[in-house]
Amino acid sequence: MLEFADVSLSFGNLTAIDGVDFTVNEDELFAIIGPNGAGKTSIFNVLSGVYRPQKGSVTLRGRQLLGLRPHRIARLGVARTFQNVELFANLTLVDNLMLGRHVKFRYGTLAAIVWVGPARRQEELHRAAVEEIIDLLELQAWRKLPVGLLPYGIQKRIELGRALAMEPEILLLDEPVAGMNLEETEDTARFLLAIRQEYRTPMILVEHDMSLVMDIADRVLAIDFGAPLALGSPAEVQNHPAVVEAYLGGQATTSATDGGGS
Amino acid sequence: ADTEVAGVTEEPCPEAVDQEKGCIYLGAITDLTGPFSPIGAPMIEGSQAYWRYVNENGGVGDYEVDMVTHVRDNTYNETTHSQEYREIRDQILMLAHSMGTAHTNGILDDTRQQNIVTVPASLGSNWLFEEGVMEFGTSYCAEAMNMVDYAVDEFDAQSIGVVHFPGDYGDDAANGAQIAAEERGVEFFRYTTAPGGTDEQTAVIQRILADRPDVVLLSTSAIETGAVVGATVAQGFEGRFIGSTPTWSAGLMGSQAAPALEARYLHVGAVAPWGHDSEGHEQMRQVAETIGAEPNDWFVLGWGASSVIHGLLEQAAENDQLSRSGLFESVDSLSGVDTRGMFPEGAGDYSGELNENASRENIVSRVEADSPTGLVLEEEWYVGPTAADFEYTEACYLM
Amino acid sequence: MLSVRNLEVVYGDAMLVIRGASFDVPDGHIVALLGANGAGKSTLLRAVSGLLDVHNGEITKGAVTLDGDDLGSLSAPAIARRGIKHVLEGRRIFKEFSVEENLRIGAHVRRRHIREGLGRVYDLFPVLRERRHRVAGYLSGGEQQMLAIGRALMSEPRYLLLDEPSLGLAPKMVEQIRDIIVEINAQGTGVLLVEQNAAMALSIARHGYVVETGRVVMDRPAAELLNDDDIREFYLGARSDTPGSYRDVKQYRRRKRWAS
Amino acid sequence: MSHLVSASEPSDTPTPDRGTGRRGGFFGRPRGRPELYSSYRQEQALFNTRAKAVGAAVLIAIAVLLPFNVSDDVLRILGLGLVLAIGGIGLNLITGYAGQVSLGHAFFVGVGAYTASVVAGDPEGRAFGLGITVIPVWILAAGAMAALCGVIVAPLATRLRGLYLAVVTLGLVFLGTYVFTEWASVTGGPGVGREAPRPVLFGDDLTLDSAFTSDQKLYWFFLALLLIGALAARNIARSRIGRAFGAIRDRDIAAGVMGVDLARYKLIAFTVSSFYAGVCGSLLFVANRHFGPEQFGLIMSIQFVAIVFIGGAATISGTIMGALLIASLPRISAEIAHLFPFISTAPNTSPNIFEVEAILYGGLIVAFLLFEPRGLFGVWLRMRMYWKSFPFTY
Amino acid sequence: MTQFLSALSIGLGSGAIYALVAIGFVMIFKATGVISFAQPAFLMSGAIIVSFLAPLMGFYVGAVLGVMAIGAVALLVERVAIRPMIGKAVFTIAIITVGLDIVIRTVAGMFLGTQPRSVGDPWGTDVWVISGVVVQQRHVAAFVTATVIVVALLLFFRYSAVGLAMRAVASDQEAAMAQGVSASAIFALSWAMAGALAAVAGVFAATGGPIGNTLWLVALIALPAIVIGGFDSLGGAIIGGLTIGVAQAVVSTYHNQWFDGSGVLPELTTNLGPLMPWVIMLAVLLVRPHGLFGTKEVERV
Ligand SMILES: Nc1ncnc2c1ncn2[C@@H]1O[C@H](COP(=O)(O)OP(=O)(O)OP(=O)(O)O)[C@@H](O)[C@H]1O
Ligand SMILES: Nc1ncnc2c1ncn2[C@@H]1O[C@H](COP(=O)(O)OP(=O)(O)OP(=O)(O)O)[C@@H](O)[C@H]1O
Ligand SMILES: CC(C)C[C@H](N)C(=O)O
Ligand SMILES: [Mg+2]
Ligand SMILES: [Mg+2]
Repeated sequence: MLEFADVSLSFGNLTAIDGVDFTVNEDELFAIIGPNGAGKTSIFNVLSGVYRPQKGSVTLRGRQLLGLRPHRIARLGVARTFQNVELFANLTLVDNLMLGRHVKFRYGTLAAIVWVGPARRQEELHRAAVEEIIDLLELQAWRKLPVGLLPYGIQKRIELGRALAMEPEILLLDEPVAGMNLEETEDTARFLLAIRQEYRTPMILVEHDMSLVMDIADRVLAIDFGAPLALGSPAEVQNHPAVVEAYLGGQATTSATDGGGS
Repeated sequence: ADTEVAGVTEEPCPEAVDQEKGCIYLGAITDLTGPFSPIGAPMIEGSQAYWRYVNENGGVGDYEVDMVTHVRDNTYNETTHSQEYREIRDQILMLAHSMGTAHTNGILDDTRQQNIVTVPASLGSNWLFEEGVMEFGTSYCAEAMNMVDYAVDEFDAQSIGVVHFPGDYGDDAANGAQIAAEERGVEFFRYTTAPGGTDEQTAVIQRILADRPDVVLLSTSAIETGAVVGATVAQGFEGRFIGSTPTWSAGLMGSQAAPALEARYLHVGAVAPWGHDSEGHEQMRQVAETIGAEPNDWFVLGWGASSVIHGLLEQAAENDQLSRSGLFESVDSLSGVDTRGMFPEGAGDYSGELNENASRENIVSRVEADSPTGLVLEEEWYVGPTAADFEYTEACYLM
Repeated sequence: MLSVRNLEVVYGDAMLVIRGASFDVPDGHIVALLGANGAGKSTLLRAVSGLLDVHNGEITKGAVTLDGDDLGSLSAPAIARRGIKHVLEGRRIFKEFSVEENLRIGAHVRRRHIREGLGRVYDLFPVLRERRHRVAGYLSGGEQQMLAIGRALMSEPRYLLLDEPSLGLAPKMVEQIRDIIVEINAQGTGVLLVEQNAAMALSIARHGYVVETGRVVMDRPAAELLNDDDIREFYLGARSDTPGSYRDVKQYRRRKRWAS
Repeated sequence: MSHLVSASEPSDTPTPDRGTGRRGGFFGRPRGRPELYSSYRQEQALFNTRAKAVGAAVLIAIAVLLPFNVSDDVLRILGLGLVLAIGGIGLNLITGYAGQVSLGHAFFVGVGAYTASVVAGDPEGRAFGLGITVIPVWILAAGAMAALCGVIVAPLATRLRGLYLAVVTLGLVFLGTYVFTEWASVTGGPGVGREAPRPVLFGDDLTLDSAFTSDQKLYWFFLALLLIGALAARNIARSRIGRAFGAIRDRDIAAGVMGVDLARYKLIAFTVSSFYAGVCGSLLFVANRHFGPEQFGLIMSIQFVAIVFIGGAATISGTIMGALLIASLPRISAEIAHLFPFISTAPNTSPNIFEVEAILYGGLIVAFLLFEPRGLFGVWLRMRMYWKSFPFTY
Repeated sequence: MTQFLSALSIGLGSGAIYALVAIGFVMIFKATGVISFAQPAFLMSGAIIVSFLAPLMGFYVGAVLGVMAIGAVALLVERVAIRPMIGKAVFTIAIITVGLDIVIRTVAGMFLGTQPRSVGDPWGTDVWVISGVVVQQRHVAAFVTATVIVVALLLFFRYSAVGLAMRAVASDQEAAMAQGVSASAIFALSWAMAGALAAVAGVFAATGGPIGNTLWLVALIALPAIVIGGFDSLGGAIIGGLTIGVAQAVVSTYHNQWFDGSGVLPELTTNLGPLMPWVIMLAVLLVRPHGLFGTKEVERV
């Protein structure tokens, strides 16, 4: 459904993405791994329109995404979370999630001013939709709090909720469990599985926690210096010598068994 | 009087001399911190000195006069002026000092509606046409005509430029000058400029240096006088300057422009300078000395203006008309006040036809370092041919 | 020795988040602080490094001492000059600076040795040498983390307070960081390590403390903690026996708490 | 730009967990738990607790009845405050909510003021006037013209961020002042100015005393318009528009990725904010009676920014408090100055009352923000916090 | 041509004054991320204090002492009103500086009195005429002084760690403090230097005439200068200052010739010169949204 074809992106003399190719299938959970600075986040930034690559093509169900501005891409159903939490710190949890539904609203400024009528109807409708996500992600306790002051783990979860609120065609997750303890990692894994089950949304997962990646991904793409190293099933990629060399290091053999919330 | 009269109380004034007397409150809105603060502050001081003197000598009828409580700063800003006016309007019998032509114009609708007699601290020619307004002195318009005539007759000027502020004050003078220049057949240049020091006057300075008129008239404030005269002379301009009433301040003597001013500048004003020899001046200097006031020509104007107002209050007190409407009616019947030589003969006459009453005389002074305020009298009550024959039909700045 | 005694910390005059915590970091030791999100680990580090007031926080009771001298009254820069360097949570590199400028400012309290310092840091993190003239804010997450640690090392601190240094790092990089911490420590720097990656932290620490809702609820040598059943279950992952297990994690696992 | 906002719009204490965590279980409202919402409509209502609704009703009632208990000079100050509040709300929408600090507000206020005075102005007067005195016409024209200017300016402004935007909008003020100065046929020109439009409502000139004094009538007039303006602003704030503003302010890149069209919403912010400024300008003209063209300058812009930050960024109620405070500061400082007998009332001896007044004015702004950087809204939050937790300190 | 060169010399002279103020703004901005609206007050105070000192001890000694005194005042002000705000929202601090400006300017104004005062400079309105080109001595003095100060400052920033530390504090106060940078010392230093620079500018702005009570407006003209140069660039401030100085002088000089309504150009009675800084600023920003040399804000996700 998503085709990322031969994309290259550079900043000055630094090549962040160097001819990366992959496709994501319906229902698939596709993972991208690679050392720090390999270009994973840059791929997400290309997908969501924040970066414009010099070369290549990105299509979602046949529609070209390159060249569109971020909000247009969002409207086409690409949702994402960010590596460093990028929530709207002064908005409440509910408002953050409501903003996730921004593209689903259909009323304009004048209607907003008048409020009664379309504005109120839609607000109520979407508020109910947001409540579903709050329930799914077990965020009830913080509904009306500005999210800036909430614990990190909760913020990450809210970000997931905000992306989910868009009812996306595809969900991009940038290190969703970084900085989480074991318990929170497990929770997040559970949420991801639940989302797969309930919404069947295809996902791209970028994550350094190998136990999670190897556990839940369908296919894994490993990259280094912006270029593909290996693509295949988790087991294949995990044992690929180049991947071990560049990325996994001594952990290659232990990570799957040892777990640990790295 | 048992009916409450706005601005008049049976209570004594806050700083009353005689606790038995009631109090008349006069309002003043002036420039205390803006470009004309060198004029506003001493003018108020002069007025206050005058009323203190009056109070110490028995006051006005059963009252003493307070022009302290309701003094406000307009920073030479029209909006502030109108705001301040509404702050004090309920507490005053009349507005004894309202600085600025446009500023006062902006509140006239309201003052008239409230029957508040207004004394502009401004010499716009428009006051001649306004009801309920008690102007004093020769208008900027006639003053400028006198300046032109003086320049032509005394200095044989072939070309004349006028540096003026935009707006009613500057236009009044500039239009007057232009009328006279046409009358006298001399070349004429207009230079509009905004308030500010030397750097803001660059445009005007450069223009004067390019046009080189024989005489430059100034209708600005003292700051611009210093800047324009200083800079043009320093850069080789050889003409003379004649400044209108608000262009002088004794402080200019301390500036770098002082030598140029002493050599080239004449001041044309409505009232004779501090050191002038008149009965009124004499008395003023005495009082000033007892209260330790510094010599200042604007103190003179404040004092003199108050003496005209005094005449109005006296007349009203005699006719039992000490109320807003009473004063309002009596302004137009006031037919002259004795200012003991401070203003020309006929000052304070608002009764007859305006062209008859309009004062057209000016004091011409020159700069002299050792006079107390820097100015000494050059010629008293000068009236040039243009001003003498001029028929006012509307405010000059509208022409 | 760096020690914290019966510390209480209040944020914004209203929130008591540290409730009588005590711990010690002897010279040259690595000490780990473990605890759930929001337990107060970062707050403890701030209390040590003097950065509480930036967050509207205040020590209301207890003391932080360095060799017996009270640090509570010192400003953060003064504490940094005493050789305590805090690597803040969330990297906090100077975004507009180049990589090298970031490192230079790290040596602010010890400017004479900038050149050697740079060399040392670049040797530890070669990728930083490659990126030395790049704008730091555009580095990838992991690169920024390296930069933050490198910046702290520039002044050769006596104590290093590390707040989640492995966050966002690739597995191989985590190992490297671990080795680097060991190496720095071997050169005599005491380390107070806050980590979610408990396995990594306990594998190198000599002593560990577990913090919960502002209290120290466990205080044992690291080796003992590694073998504690509760620690294994809640911090290290007891499911290590059942591979591929995220799918099997129970929906409503009761959260075990030592305190409260 | 998140540093703009340190307090957010009335966020209540955490909504009590509904316990079950099940979806949709919102049946009738259990008794004795006043903060439990039984419907989203109720939760999203402006005054979503009884306390808020009652509080607002009481406040409005007091505001309406005030003219019967307060002297005209105080009313005049309050009336000015109400007018400034309208402009302040406009600035807060763009600056507090959308995070785009504008020092150009005075320009839009000026555009509104002159539009109103042209539309309603005396055709016979010195400056150009159309003589259409019907109030809604000139007020709406003022707002619309200012909004149009906002639309024109927005494309440039949206390219800039932070202080660059602030100084550029300041440049707008200087350009505006030049145009106002030159365009004497509309503005009266420098040193002249022009008269305010006459607010004639149902044949009654509000600037003239009749059954009620002019100050009373104007106060009510301003109050009514402020209430409408505040209500509309609150509606914007709680709608998708307001959320998009907040998102742009807090994290603009993320907002774009979430589907917010940055350019479009900044344009909306500029337009709406300028509309408020324009309306404020037309009323400010009425309140002041007279304006010179140099009036719509830096100082006025800063005054509005001060209103926003003293009131508290991103709060409507705070803005109103801020505007009332700024409007009354001159009076407050004058009153304080009069308390000290050693302060001279003569203008030419220092320290005199005018100087002390100015010093107090500046000093109060400084002291106030030092004491509570979140502004009046922060003071209010503190008070509420104190009462809620009373008698426990933590 | 001589008229143009004369205009140029005026422009460079007044541009040097703008540059001095602009550097002060930049200094505070670099360290705190705030535009200090108190700069106009320091500028005004500098001129006024020197007008008192110069008659007692001569212009040069008086000017140096006066400038130092204003630096000290700025230091005090920073200590009382700015330091407690470290870490608070920058626009809140900016509004505090507005309040400070009102207070300081009023207090300074008390000493201005109602009589025009002069800083007693030795140049006055004297000019040199070099083959028809009029060069005001005070402009030369301002330009030379500004050059000396700027060179000294650039050397200072180059050879001390202060420049980097300042930027660090502005970029992230907490992180800077964690590196051992004393944010309060940096704040104090930047305010003292900025205050002193404003005072120098004030003294030169007041040469050649009485101190007008609108003198402080000169400081505002430095705002477009720093936008043109970029908020955090010292070099930019200087270039910006000189650019607007020259543009303003040239347009002022020719305004009456260009805009007298006789030719294609309309009749504009108000001098367009003072508007030039803002016009140029807008033009520059259209092309470069961070000014000529300003640091681009770094944002990435
Ligand atoms: N806007 C930018 N300007 C300049 N360089 C950039 C920019 N964005 C990314 N880079 C560079 O591109 C490279 C790839 O960065 P990216 O963030 O994609 O890495 P990553 O794979 O996500 O790493 P990590 O796992 O550490 O998050 C890095 O070297 C980074 O410095
Ligand atoms: N500036 C602040 N103001 C108020 N409360 C705060 C502030 N900073 C932190 N807190 C609260 O103090 C508690 C402890 O926070 P702290 O950041 O120290 O936890 P932590 O153990 O480091 O968590 P994490 O693993 O998420 O980093 C939390 O409940 C947090 O919400
Ligand atoms: C007396 C003067 C200060 C008045 C002023 N020039 C005006 O008429 O506006
Ligand atoms: Mg990344
Ligand atoms: Mg933490």
